[in-house]
Amino acid sequence: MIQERLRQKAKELLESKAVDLIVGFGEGSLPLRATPIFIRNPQEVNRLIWNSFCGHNLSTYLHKLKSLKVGLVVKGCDSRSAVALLLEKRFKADQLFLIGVPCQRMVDRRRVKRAVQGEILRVSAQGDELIVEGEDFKTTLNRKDFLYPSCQVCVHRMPLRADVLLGKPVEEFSLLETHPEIEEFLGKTPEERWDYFERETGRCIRCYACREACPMCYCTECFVDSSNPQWMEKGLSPSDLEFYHIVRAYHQTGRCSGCGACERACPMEIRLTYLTQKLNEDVKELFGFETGVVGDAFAPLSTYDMGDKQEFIK
Amino acid sequence: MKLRLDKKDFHSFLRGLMVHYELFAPVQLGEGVSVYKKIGDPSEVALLPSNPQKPAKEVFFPQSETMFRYGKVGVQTEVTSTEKVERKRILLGPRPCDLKAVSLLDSVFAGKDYRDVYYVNKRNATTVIGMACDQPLSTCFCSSMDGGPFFREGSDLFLIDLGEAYLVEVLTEKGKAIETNEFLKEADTNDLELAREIEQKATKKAETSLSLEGIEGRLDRMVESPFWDQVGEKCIGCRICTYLCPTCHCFDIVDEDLNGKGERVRHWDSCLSSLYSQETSGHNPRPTNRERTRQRLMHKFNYFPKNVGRIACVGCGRCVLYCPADSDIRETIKEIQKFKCQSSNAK
Amino acid sequence: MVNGIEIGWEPKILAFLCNWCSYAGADLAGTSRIQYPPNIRVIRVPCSGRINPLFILKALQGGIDGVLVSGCHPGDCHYLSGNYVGRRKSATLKRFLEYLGLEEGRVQFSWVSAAEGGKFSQVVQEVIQDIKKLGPEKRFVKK
Amino acid sequence: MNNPYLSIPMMVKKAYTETTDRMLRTLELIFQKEEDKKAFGFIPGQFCELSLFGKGEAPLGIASSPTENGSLKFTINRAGRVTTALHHIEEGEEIGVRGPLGNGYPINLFKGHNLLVVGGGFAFTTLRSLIAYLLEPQNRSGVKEVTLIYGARMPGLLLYKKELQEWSERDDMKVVVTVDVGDQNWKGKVGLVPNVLEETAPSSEDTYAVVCGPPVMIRFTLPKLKALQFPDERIYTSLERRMKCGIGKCGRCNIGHLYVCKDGPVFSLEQLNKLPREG
Repeated sequence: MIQERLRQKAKELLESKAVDLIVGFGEGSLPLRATPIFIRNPQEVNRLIWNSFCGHNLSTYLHKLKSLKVGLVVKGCDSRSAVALLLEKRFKADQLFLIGVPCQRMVDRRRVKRAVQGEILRVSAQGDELIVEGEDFKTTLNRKDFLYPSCQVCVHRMPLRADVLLGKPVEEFSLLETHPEIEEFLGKTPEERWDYFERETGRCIRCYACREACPMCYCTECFVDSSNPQWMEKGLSPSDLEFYHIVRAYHQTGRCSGCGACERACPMEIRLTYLTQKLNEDVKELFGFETGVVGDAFAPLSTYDMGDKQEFIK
Repeated sequence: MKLRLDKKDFHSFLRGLMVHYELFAPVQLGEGVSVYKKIGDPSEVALLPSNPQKPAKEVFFPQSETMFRYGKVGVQTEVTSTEKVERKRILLGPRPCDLKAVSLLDSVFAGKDYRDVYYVNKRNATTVIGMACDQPLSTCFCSSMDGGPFFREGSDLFLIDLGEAYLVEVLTEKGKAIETNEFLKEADTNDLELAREIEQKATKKAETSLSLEGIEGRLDRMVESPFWDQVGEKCIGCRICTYLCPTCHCFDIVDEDLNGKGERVRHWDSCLSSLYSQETSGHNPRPTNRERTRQRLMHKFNYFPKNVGRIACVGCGRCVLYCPADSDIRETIKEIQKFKCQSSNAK
Repeated sequence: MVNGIEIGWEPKILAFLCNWCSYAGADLAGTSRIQYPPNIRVIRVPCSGRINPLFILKALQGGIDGVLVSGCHPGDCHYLSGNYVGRRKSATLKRFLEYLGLEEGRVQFSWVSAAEGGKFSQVVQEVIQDIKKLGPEKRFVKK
Repeated sequence: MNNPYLSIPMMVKKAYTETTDRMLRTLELIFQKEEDKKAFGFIPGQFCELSLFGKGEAPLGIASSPTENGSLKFTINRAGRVTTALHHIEEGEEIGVRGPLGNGYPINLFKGHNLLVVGGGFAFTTLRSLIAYLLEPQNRSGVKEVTLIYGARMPGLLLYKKELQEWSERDDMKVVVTVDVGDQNWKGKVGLVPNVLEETAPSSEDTYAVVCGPPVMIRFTLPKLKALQFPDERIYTSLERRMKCGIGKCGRCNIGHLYVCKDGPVFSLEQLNKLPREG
């Protein structure tokens, strides 16, 4: 079982002092949740878990652990973020020990919540089934129907780079020709698209959880906080909220692994991955680049090709 | 005084109120996402079984609020304050936890030293129709915070959902202004009996055993504890727990300007933001999550009690529900409470 | 009102011109007395690669109806590769803004060399035409 | 109800650069309305929020003494948006002033005792207010001996040079001015403030010490005061924190249960020792 091997590996790493700490997933205090945990003591490795709710992209913590050797539990998307961060020289490769876990794709707690009436008190996953219980109900749900939007379109479930890989490799999904949500969205008129964007971002409370949850958002001063120059106001006017979300997403161009951490973090349930997925798709189409897939490739916006498309330029 | 309001009359009742009052109530912005907003039509009101994401404090202390407008008149600047509240207001639907939080905010904004006119004016103009919490969640811990799902403090009128109707309890003089409304009938004994049952059931369901005894003193001794490294380590530094907290009240003041004409605005701010306490020189007295998470907890469970004599947490559970790192303040409190034993043993 | 656009309305257009080519091209248009409408406001930048997407968004938010970014032709960049890097940013930004629902044509790009006074005038006229068809920028402007 | 967020209009009567690095500029402001002038009473050590519409507010210690009637003086270090704008404001322009805010120096406590004032850099502003106040003939007898030790990095960075000269010529106070690094024209003392303090060794007997300066100076000065046997409850300092509202609501200057803007900025070392150490 993956969880067992994970604990064993973590113990080995800590005991041999190959790493200073393990950043992994622990049992959350609420059903349908896991929580990031930081383990330094080999005796505590049994707190590590692996299940359908390990959605966090833990590489977002790496910035704060710069002086340490970190053993990081990664899924496919997380490993890509870690590679992208290495590419941006956020830390040295030998500081990082990636414990790769093939990902069965994670369950979206909000989808599950919507499927039942009443508060969910207990959840267990058995194979493809989720058994959900509340005070006066018990239902069985098909796991596949309740995945995160980002997981539904995930093509790299296997960590692309790992120092150790736990569990049997899972089948990789074939590359999707198109992204169904993006297709659908592009079918709308520009006006309808803008209205949707405005409605979604209109709920924003500027908690910046999307930014903080994202491993790639590590600027010491975010454009939104800059006071000189001051790019935007800090209030809730629709234009300012749109401004923030356009630039937050656009700054991920060629850097986003599509993990969906931004969207999961949002307390107002704003759809965000339809923005970054589009950027990922464009970057792939225009420059043949996928974040964190080839470790030593230049980030697409920091380089160029003489033959880049330019039909849009007069 | 206990009255009955049939649900079929609810919209008419609200429409009647809206002749004299501006109405603020929960509005749904998306499936499962709601906030308190000014109501244009009663059909917008969404009294959901659980708390809106953003707390009711927003009605008195908006996330983003213009304090005054300014413009140049010759060499002088003319300033027009927006402190005045033109119409009387009704706040409909806040649960006891949010209202208890408002009473805590009163001690900040309407306290003894400086009175915050923007808050106080709104507060004075508002009649509160509170809502009994008949379906407390497992994340609620109001009963451990000297509150409860049927805690009536802060409500002028108090609604209890009876299924087909609401039982309306008139609790204050301010609330009495509404009791003459044509849609309010006298409640009968069945209504009262039913309400009592609902109250008992909810109160039982909301029972929690989180102990806060002695937390202030314990925290006094924990300021330099490595415990805060542990708390801060998991925090990703977003502002959810502070923005969604019904008692958090930090703010920033900025000017929004266009060609010499503009507004001074205050926005909610958060002690968890790295820039919050950073000085212009670049020096930051709270440089890491350790100091920032400590500030948040100390403020709620130590500093606030020192100043006001009450804990600045009402147990609404929002920070538990919405933390993107799934940090649970109840767990943190338990660990703080355990800390006492360790340190006293050591001594 | 025609097609929802007020009669007599004139678009405000902001042009970011690279110092070495397009700005000189605009200068040449001027000294050669080639005419183009006065809807355009010019900001000189060292290179088209200097354009931060924030510049474009800030302009649109502040009430500009259309933005033109113009730099040296490929191979002509004073800094050798600035316009190539800029080209990638432009391509992704343009696609992204249109995907979000900003009208196609609000943000445009061109290569204009120091010798192309005529082309500069033509590009400006085309951009103005396009923006006139679109009408005032109402989606993103701060009200 | 009085709105504590509104400022009173004042006019810039005089504006001049203080130091050779041009980072410090003094503004002298006069009241525009007679009623504002009457209502504005303050004690040295208090501060105001200076307001420039369109830029925002900046908290600044009052550098003038309450005895200098009718005008207020502020010395501004150019650092951020607002202070930069304050460096560009011209004589005759209007400015908003909100205050006085904070507690100020405990002047009543100082009465009948000796006073040692230790200042460094541009934190000297409110100390100047304090000294100017105490040197007024009607106040001078309130305290016994007054000793001032003041230092800056370079001679050109010393504030209020003319006054320093005047004070040093007085026989009812002792003035020691020092610089970290001198130049060819500098004839005074060269040395860091804490070292000069040690050297000067003022008696702690019946003496209160007021220390204001950059954090690093304070850090090294406090041990020297202790060595001179100043007790914590007789050492006072004025804290710097990021502030916005100035009235203890917005939260950012919170240390422990106190707010620097409302409960401070002046604290005794004894008080500070009881607060969480946030540097």
